[in-house]
Amino acid sequence: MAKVYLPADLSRHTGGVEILEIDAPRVRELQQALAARFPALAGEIERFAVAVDGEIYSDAPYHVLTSESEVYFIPRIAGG
Amino acid sequence: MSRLHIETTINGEPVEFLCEAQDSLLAALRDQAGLTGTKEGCTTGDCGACSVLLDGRLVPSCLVLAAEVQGRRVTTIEGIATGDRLHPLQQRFLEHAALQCGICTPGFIVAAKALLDANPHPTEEEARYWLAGNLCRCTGYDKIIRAVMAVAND
Amino acid sequence: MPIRYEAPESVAQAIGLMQADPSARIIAGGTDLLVRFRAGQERPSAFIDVKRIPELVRITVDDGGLHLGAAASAADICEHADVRRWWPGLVEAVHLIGSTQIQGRATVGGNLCNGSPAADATCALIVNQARCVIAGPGGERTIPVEEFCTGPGRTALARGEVLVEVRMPRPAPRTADAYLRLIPRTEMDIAVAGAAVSVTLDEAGTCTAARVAIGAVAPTALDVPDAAGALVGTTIDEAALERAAAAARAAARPIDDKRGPAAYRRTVVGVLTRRAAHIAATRARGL
Amino acid sequence: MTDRAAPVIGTRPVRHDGVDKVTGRASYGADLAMPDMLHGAVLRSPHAHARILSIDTRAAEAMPGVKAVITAADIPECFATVAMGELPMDMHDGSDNVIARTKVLYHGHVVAAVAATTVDAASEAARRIEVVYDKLKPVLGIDEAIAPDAPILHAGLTAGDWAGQAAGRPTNVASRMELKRGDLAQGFAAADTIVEHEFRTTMVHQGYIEPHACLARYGQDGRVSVWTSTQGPFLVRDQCAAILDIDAAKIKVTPSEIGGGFGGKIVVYLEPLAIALSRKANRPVKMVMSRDEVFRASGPTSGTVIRMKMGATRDGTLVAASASLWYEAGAYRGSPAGAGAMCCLASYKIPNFLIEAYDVVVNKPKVAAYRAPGSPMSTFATESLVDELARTLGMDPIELRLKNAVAEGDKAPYGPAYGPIGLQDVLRAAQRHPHWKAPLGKNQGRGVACGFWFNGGMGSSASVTLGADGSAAVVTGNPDIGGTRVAQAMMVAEELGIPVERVRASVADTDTAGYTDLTGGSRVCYATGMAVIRAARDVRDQLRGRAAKIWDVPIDAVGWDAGRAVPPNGRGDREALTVADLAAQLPKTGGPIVGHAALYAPAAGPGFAAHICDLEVDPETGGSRVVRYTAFQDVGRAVHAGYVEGQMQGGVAQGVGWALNEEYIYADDGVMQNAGFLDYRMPVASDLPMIETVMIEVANPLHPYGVRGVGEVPIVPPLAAVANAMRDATGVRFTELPLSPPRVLNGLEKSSA
Repeated sequence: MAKVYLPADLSRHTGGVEILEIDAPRVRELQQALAARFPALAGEIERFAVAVDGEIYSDAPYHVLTSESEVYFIPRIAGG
Repeated sequence: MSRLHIETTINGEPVEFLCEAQDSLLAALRDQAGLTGTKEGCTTGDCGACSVLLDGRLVPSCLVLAAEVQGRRVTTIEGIATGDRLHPLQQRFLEHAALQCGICTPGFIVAAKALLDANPHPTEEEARYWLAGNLCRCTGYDKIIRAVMAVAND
Repeated sequence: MPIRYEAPESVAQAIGLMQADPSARIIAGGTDLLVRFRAGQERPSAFIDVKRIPELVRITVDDGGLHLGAAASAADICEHADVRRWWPGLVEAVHLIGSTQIQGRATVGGNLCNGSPAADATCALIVNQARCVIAGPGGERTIPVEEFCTGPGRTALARGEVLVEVRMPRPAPRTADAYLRLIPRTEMDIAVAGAAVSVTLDEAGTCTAARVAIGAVAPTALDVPDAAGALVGTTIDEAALERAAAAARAAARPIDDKRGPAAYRRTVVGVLTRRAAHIAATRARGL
Repeated sequence: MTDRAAPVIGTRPVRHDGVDKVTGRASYGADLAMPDMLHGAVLRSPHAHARILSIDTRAAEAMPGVKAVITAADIPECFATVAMGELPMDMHDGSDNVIARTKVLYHGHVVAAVAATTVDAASEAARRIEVVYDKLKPVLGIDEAIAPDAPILHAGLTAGDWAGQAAGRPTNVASRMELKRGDLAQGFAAADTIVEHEFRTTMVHQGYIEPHACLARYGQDGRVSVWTSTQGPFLVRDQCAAILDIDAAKIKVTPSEIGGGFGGKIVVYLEPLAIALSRKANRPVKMVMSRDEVFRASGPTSGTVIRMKMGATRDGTLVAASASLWYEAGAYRGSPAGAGAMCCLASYKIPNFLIEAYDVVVNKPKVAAYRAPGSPMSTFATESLVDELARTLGMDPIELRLKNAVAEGDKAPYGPAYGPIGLQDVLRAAQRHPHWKAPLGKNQGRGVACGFWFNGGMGSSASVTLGADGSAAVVTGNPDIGGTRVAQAMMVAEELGIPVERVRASVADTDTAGYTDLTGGSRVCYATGMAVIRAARDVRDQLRGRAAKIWDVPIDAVGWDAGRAVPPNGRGDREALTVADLAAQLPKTGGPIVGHAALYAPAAGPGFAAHICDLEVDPETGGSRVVRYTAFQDVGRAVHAGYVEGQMQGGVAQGVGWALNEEYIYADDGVMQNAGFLDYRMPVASDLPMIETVMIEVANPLHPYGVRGVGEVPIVPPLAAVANAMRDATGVRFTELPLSPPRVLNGLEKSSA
């Protein structure tokens, strides 16, 4: 089960749930599972970048997760 | 519309060009003489990117009328090296990594040459004040000043 | 109509050109005129380049004092050994006009004709009793420099007139000048406030004559006799310096703009007056 | 010359593009010209906020020499989005920013554009375009923008459900984001000392010396060529395609040399206009901005209002922080407030915090990225408060920072745990440095501050071609702003074991280079560098294959050592083959060798810095100057040390300018008062001392050499380092930038009154 951390701007849609465990093979399935459980997240969660075990990707739906993975959804940023 | 016919000397070569009364020397160098090494950063004399020597005197070419150079001598960045031998300032700028984007570099080298022509051994403070009219936004000036001082101390 | 470029070789020719075309503008260094032109603020019918007129680019120092051609470049002035020797404050002021590049172009005549209240040279000229030599269709006339600028961008020049040179008498013995200005950076800025001071000391070190002028704090550079009066008769001690500073602050009529708030300018012009007077006095004591 | 080079990484070779740049031969945006070229000019709004009622272009079109005039009516309304770095950009706004459709939203907003045979004719024609406006009251700052009766910039922008905003009501607050951890009330309750201030910074500009410039040709076959000075040629292509509704495959963008960007040359301004004009005039069109236009109408960074509160226990442990960040986005939503929120506490372990960040539209130019976008302002607040805490608690400010500094395994405020990072090493280096203990003169003060930036990753491609003479050529799609070509050449030299002088590095157009994200986000040396290394290793593996063929052994039996293919053990009859040996035999062994790599690099390897600044203040005038400055930074691994130092020094200079004198000054009517280098006061050579750099190398495990981004971090600490030095010198805490002489004198007078 990957451990998932939601930032405040997403936990507003989960009734305050910030940390949860989800069994998903890849980031996409994890996003789908989250949206299934919290319908208000659909369409929102894709706007966030994802950090898997400390590595940040702006968009990585097919990134493979393990049972040890820590997944953070974080706002996207632009560099100069 | 009759244009002005100007005969001048640029980097030791006789050059003729046509211009309007209001054209700047900068525009004439870039658009008429094909010498685009002299850069335009502001056209108000505040950045130094368009520095050239006019009869050996450092001037901002954006604030010189092209018509004014009739019969005079203009030196641009393209005239600083001797043949394929770089001027010591050019060499030191390369060695000291004194350029990043490089847009201010021609102006700095022309201005620094004028400095060393007038004062071969400036102090760091003299070099900084002399070059205060040349803006650089990339380097924080440190390596530029070091490059100039290296030539001064050679 | 295309803009014309003319390069007269005599004062008479220049006067003729200016008289014939009131929309023509004289270009000396061009460091103000061309900036305004490129910004669309000025659209002359012709540029009259006066730098090929010998009298206008000449700098001579003789027993009568300094003859400074109106179109001599700041760089030429600052390199002139006699000018440096006799008028260090003027050289300081002229040296502050813009960058090294601008120095190669800018002129004292242009600095005056531009009519900027913040012009660095003007204050130094005032305290050195400079006079402007103006040639025009009716002949030549001479006016004190403090009468030359009549308001921001305005001068005493009439149609067809050309500023030919600025004359300054040799300083009396034990006389020295100084100019200071405040700018946010160390270079490149226009003065937020400026002050020039000239003092004459007797052998005992008492000030017998003084002149104080302040810039960028009124529509024109101001001659401040009250500040000068505060120095005369003193040894230019701390109390005298404070009184001069107070007089300068009192005379200032600054405005708020992007370069500084009025209250700030008033405060600082006092500081600059005190410091410039101190430097001038120190210089005079060393003569 | 030997074919075997010494290790290259960490040395300081002369850059390959250097001679062209010191001799004036390098070609920048405005240096390009084509036969038959027209010149473009734009008409800009004289109002900061107005509805466009009508535009009459007939007088302009009738002028001799005028070949095309366009308005927004010539460009389809755009509803696309384009991935801009990591942020998807709303191209409806992007298109409207390029040329206003119904409303002008800032002074200088483009309303129409002209192409003519000369610059003067184009400018004059633009002046003759008649526009009727319905003037509206401009909104020029955060306070005005969020006032209940504020004029609204965008009717379609409605409030979310956050506190203080009636949901669904038109608003100028475009978004709110929140970051939190722990229990704030509990955290502050545990604090022995709490400090709190409101901080303000003004809009500032990147100040690149080269104005925006481009040349576009719309071919009769519908193919478009654009030559432009940009940080991201692929992004120019994609933005132009979206704005003009042209197939991106038909647009080729060739980047010129670029005269500075710092984030400001990512968004397009002129390119779509030049293409549209070229299409209409059927001739190439060149457009160059004036400096005035650059200031008024490109993309500076946000002015901000930041309220922040921090609490610490008596021993200096930070226990709680709260902040509300308000960032000006300019005319369209999209300020870096979110990044500001994520960065401001990134240096410290704080168990309880709440950060809110608001994005606010105002009638000023739309902000663009500027070096570590969003971080300098919020970090100014944090590092000022940390300084206050150190003073209140009587602690050494570096000691207090060290006590709370994050290390590997600590969680970033935005979530994930940090990998190996160098903040503590950086602080220890600062503490040990002679600068920290050096005596100060009269009226001098010393300040220290830390700074953080994420550093970007994203997509990069590279190809490396081996020459028959054993030289190599590397091609990428990243414009070289500060020496990235020499760094890439060094990587190839290192991998192939050939001298760096034998490697040529170039930047190619969008049809030639593999897709590569922008030059920005401190990503080129890291992400594109990784692609270059992989491409070089691809070449190396192919060379091993050729050696295997020559020796008639399996490829796995061929080793590689120091630039040579090494024969299998026990085959002493075979001599190792150098790159040159193998290159000479290319035609016989299978033909040319080209190595390729394309990858997506994750963002990681955050950068940390600590800066020490000594400031001398004139207490009578409020004037000040930096008299000594030392920058310490974890640079991962410096590829070309000279250019890494240069990034650090340049960032310091920009940050010092931001702290001391740079600011957008607006009149009440929304017209910028200082749109030029005379009155927008960037530091000049005589304003600064030498800037000492101390590079600390904590390897980034995601990069083969340990490289991490270095370009953005150094602009983060200076704002607070300078303000803290001012506090030390004067006893006054300044919370508003810039620390211009009038503001400082005013502060000194108030404190002594």
